[in-house]
Amino acid sequence: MSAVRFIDVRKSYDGKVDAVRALNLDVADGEFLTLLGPSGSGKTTTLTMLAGFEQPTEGSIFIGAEDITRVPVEKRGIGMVFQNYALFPNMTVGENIAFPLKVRGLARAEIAEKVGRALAMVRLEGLADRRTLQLSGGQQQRVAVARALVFEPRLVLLDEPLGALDRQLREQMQYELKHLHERLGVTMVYVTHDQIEAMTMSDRVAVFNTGELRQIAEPRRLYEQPESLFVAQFLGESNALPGTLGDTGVVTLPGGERVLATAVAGKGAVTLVVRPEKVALGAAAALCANCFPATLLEVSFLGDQLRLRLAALGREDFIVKLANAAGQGTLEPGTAIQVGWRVEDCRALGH
Amino acid sequence: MSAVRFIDVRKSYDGKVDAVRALNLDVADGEFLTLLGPSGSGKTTTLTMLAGFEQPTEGSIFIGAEDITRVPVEKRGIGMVFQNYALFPNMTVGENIAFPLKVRGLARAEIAEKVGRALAMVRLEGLADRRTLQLSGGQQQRVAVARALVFEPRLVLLDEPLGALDRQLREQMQYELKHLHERLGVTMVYVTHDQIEAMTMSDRVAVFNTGELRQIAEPRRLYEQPESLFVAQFLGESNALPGTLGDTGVVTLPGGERVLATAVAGKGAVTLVVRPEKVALGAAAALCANCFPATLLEVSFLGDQLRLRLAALGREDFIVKLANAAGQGTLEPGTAIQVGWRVEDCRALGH
Amino acid sequence: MPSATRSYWLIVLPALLMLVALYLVPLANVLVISVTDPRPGLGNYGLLFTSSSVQKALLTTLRIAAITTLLALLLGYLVAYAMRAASTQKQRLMLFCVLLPFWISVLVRSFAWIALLGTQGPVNAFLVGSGLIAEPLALVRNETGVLIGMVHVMLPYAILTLYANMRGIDAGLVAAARSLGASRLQAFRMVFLPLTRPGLIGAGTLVFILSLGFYVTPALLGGGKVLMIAEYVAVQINDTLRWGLGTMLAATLMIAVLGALWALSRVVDVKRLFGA
Amino acid sequence: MPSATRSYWLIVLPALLMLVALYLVPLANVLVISVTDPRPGLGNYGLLFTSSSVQKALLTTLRIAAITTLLALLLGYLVAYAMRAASTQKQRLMLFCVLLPFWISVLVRSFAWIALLGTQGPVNAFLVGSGLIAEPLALVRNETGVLIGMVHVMLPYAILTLYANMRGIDAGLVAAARSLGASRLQAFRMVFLPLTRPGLIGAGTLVFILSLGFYVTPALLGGGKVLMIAEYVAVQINDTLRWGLGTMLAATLMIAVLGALWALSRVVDVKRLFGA
Repeated sequence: MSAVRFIDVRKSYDGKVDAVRALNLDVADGEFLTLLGPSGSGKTTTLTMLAGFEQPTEGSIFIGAEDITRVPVEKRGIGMVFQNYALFPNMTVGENIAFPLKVRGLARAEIAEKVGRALAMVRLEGLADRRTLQLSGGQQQRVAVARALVFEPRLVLLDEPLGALDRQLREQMQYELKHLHERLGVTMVYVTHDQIEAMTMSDRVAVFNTGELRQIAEPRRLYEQPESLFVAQFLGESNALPGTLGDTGVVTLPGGERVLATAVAGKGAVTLVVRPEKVALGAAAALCANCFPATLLEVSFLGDQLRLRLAALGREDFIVKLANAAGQGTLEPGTAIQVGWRVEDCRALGH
Repeated sequence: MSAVRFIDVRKSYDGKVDAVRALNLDVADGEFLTLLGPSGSGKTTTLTMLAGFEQPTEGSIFIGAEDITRVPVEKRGIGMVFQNYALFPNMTVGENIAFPLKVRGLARAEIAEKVGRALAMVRLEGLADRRTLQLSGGQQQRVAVARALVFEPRLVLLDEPLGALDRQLREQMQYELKHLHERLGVTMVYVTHDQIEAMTMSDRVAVFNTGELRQIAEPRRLYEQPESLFVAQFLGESNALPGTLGDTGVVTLPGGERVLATAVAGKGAVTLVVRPEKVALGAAAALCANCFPATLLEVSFLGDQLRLRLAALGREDFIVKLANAAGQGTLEPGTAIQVGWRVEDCRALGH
Repeated sequence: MPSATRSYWLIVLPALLMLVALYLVPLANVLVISVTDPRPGLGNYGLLFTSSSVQKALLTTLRIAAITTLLALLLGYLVAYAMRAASTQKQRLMLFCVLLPFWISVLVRSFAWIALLGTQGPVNAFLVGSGLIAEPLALVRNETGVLIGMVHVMLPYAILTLYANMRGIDAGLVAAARSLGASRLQAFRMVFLPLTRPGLIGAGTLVFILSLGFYVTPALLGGGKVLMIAEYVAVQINDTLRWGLGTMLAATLMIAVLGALWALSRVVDVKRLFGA
Repeated sequence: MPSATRSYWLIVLPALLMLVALYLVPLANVLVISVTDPRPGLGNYGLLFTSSSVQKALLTTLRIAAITTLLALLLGYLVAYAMRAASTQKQRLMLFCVLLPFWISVLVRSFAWIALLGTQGPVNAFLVGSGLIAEPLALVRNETGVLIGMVHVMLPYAILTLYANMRGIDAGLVAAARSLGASRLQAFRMVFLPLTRPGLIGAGTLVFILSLGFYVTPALLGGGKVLMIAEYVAVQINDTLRWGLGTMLAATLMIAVLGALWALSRVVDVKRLFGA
């Protein structure tokens, strides 16, 4: 049985535009599911309805076997971590974590014990009496997580919890949260607009755009087998080449070049998508099903990667990414070079 | 002759702590130089002194042959682009760009002509009469650039001009600024704390930390041949392994493993630095001068890269990065695998 | 940077001197008179302990200021809370009502209350006409009238102070409390109310201090029967020309005000409270 | 969400009703009296065009309000500009001086000026004693005194409004102007001054409106010789009991104030100006 189920959910704030529509979504028990999308895509509305701050205009939401569509927030038993942590500034760290236990009327001794364990879990032993404002961003984030987990909720929601942290701390917290999830096995629903974060942390990612769920799959599958141009372009960089799909998976580009592709769309106008890191150069390119002449225009050095801009297939913005690996040869702008890619790394997507 | 020269410059705001000290820095004519460092490293103070908003406590600054150490801001003839653009909200786009020409007393017709050309340069033709608040972030940025260039300054300073833009626009503007620099050939000094931005755009990068210039070099050289642990760790990710440097470039790790390294420091305690993308796996590792057994612990999928965490050399945080290139084999956590790297990709840095 | 420093002082110094001359000198002069007129010494201040009419005025002032403060806080909290919950459009209407008094002369508003609450006024006419009461109620020219007028004048200060405080409270905190299992009432009592404490203290001090020194409203709505300190001072100086007694009471008022402010600054961050 | 809507109205509605009852009803009542007493009709408003004493009070009021506004803007701009330039510590001292008047009774401050500027006061004593003048100057109980007192009372409003406006101006803009080749003066004239226009308009309107209706300061420092509208209203209602004339003038004042506010709202974003 799935932990959470959305059935035909629609939400409209003003009765005119749908913030979310025709949403059917299952979250598996113990899963780490990320809702990913640009702002206004409906991902946050979906989380808000699941938390109970908003009610769907139509449809139902189940947690386990229970229809919670009209259950008030405080009766849902869901732990939530907010973007700005929402720690109570009038309470100490310990009092913050004790809050959900106190309102549930637990005995004082039981509260103290559970708070102690929660603090240990997020490695904040000894900080119970600190004021929340004295904590660093990463520590505040940990308190918020401990507070959301301390009452052993059946489900934890996280609303861009790492958005306020700087790059380095953010990457560290990603791994911490992921390991916490693996250890506790609690179902987590995570919202973010950062695609790398989504891919690193999740069991599955649900991509939203303009109120609709566009695709839901494991990160690698989503990245390598996108079913729409939106998903392909929202996750990572791609070379997008418009063309016409004919029979037998051959796409003809405006310049007459013929590309063998994995067809996802029906015949007609399509966009070919090739990931820059999947493109082979030189001799390796000649071994691929698709191989075309190109001219190197510009090399950008990104540290762990090289980003090449080439003139190829009638365009001047064909991008290739190489790892800055050991023994990489020199690349001079102006050089003629072949580019090539496999059929399975090239998808023809409809519009 | 160099375009800008700092000679023995020291700056202290409070007479106690030096914001910048012992700074000697030459900027070549027509160069794109980036000042890179964490906040409080002195990079912004350096730019502020060059612009003329602050005077050095000691030392001199030359532009060309002229000592400008005590020349007031408005007489320096330097174009500057500010982090928040600093567009005058009481003026239109055209009036903003005309401002430096107006205060220089140019004739009306000449002003109109130059403003027109500057607008065309940043591709904002037809927007001269817009109010600046009606512009998007990217457009405001372009107006700020046009205003700083319109009076043909001998030097242009840019203070984190892309900091306020979102990721995608930021990357696009990086290339635009770089191409503008290539076309005009004007000397540019750029401040940022984003290492990728610095490496992508610059002819040379000057890395600052705690008021000192730590290293100045071309991006690739800085990344691959850092002279200090700070520079190695500030630019990109690295595996940092403490050890002891003996004779003939051999470093002994705490577990007794012997690593052949390029020695930058003298004998004694050193830190070995190996970039994650320079590490070879499996059969390729066996061909390297340094080769050690390891166990794969975790694979994170980042889209265009795979980030592996391994147990190796007595640590559990040895990181390897692979391009998610065509035909990448599968990697299962728990697998035993060899890691290896070349002598030239492994530097022993002093403390 | 000697030139920058010089131009800095050229700007700041005259402004500082002017502020001191305009605001500190006249008040210092009041202090001086209070210990020199009619003869040097603390004789005037002795009256605080000996004169029963002075003591009565002091007690009346404290009582009215305290009741006004309580009522203004109670009503102000309700209004500020409602403003926070209201839609932008309703918020604007409420803000307009609250700011209106600042623009319209206190004198005009005092007379408006006299007209409304007088024995011939519409309120009594309605109450008598509807048969609810037989005789018109005495709503002005007594302490009831003063209190109505004072609350009316002070309420905007309480509302604005409390509203500024409440606006600074992240709405997400109450939502977080709810999501953690607290009922509406628990979330208010355990999270929202404690966070408005600085606002309550600030608004209370502000209203109390302003009430202590208020003149027009008590003088007009009290009809000479409810003598508060400010009116007492006016009578001493204008009518009986006892400058020493008048300035002594004025100085006492000032010292009390500064003392209250100092006490407040120990409890909350005054600067943050008023967004300065 | 019917339950959420219901509890929303349970909070907002009483607050809205209370605000209307406290602030709009008394003022509406004043309007009603002005067209019904002593007899229905616009007779009272006719006096605006026929009575020379009413016209004289109106002119005096407009003249004093205008001069006060000009002086307060001039001095206020200087102080606000200096506060912006000052160090945090000096800023705090200046802010203290500026906020002080809000805490201390207007009545006390008016008497403080009378004591300071009177013929026996320290200012005249110093000027005569130092031989600068032979006879004491008449500094109070005339228009000079009223103006000094009014500027003193109004200056904080001007300073705070201008300061709020100036604080919102990015210091980087003046720096940018300098880096683009503008001298100090050019940067001030072409960039800073135009950006303080909303502050000048806002502060000007605020001071002018408040000056129009001010009572205590002109009444005390004018010594009965400088009759402004508010005092004229007080005399009509308190002494001669001509409610119709008094309320007509009060209503005229209110309408003028609302008209000025409406005009202001056409020119600048009032809400933004006061940070509401």
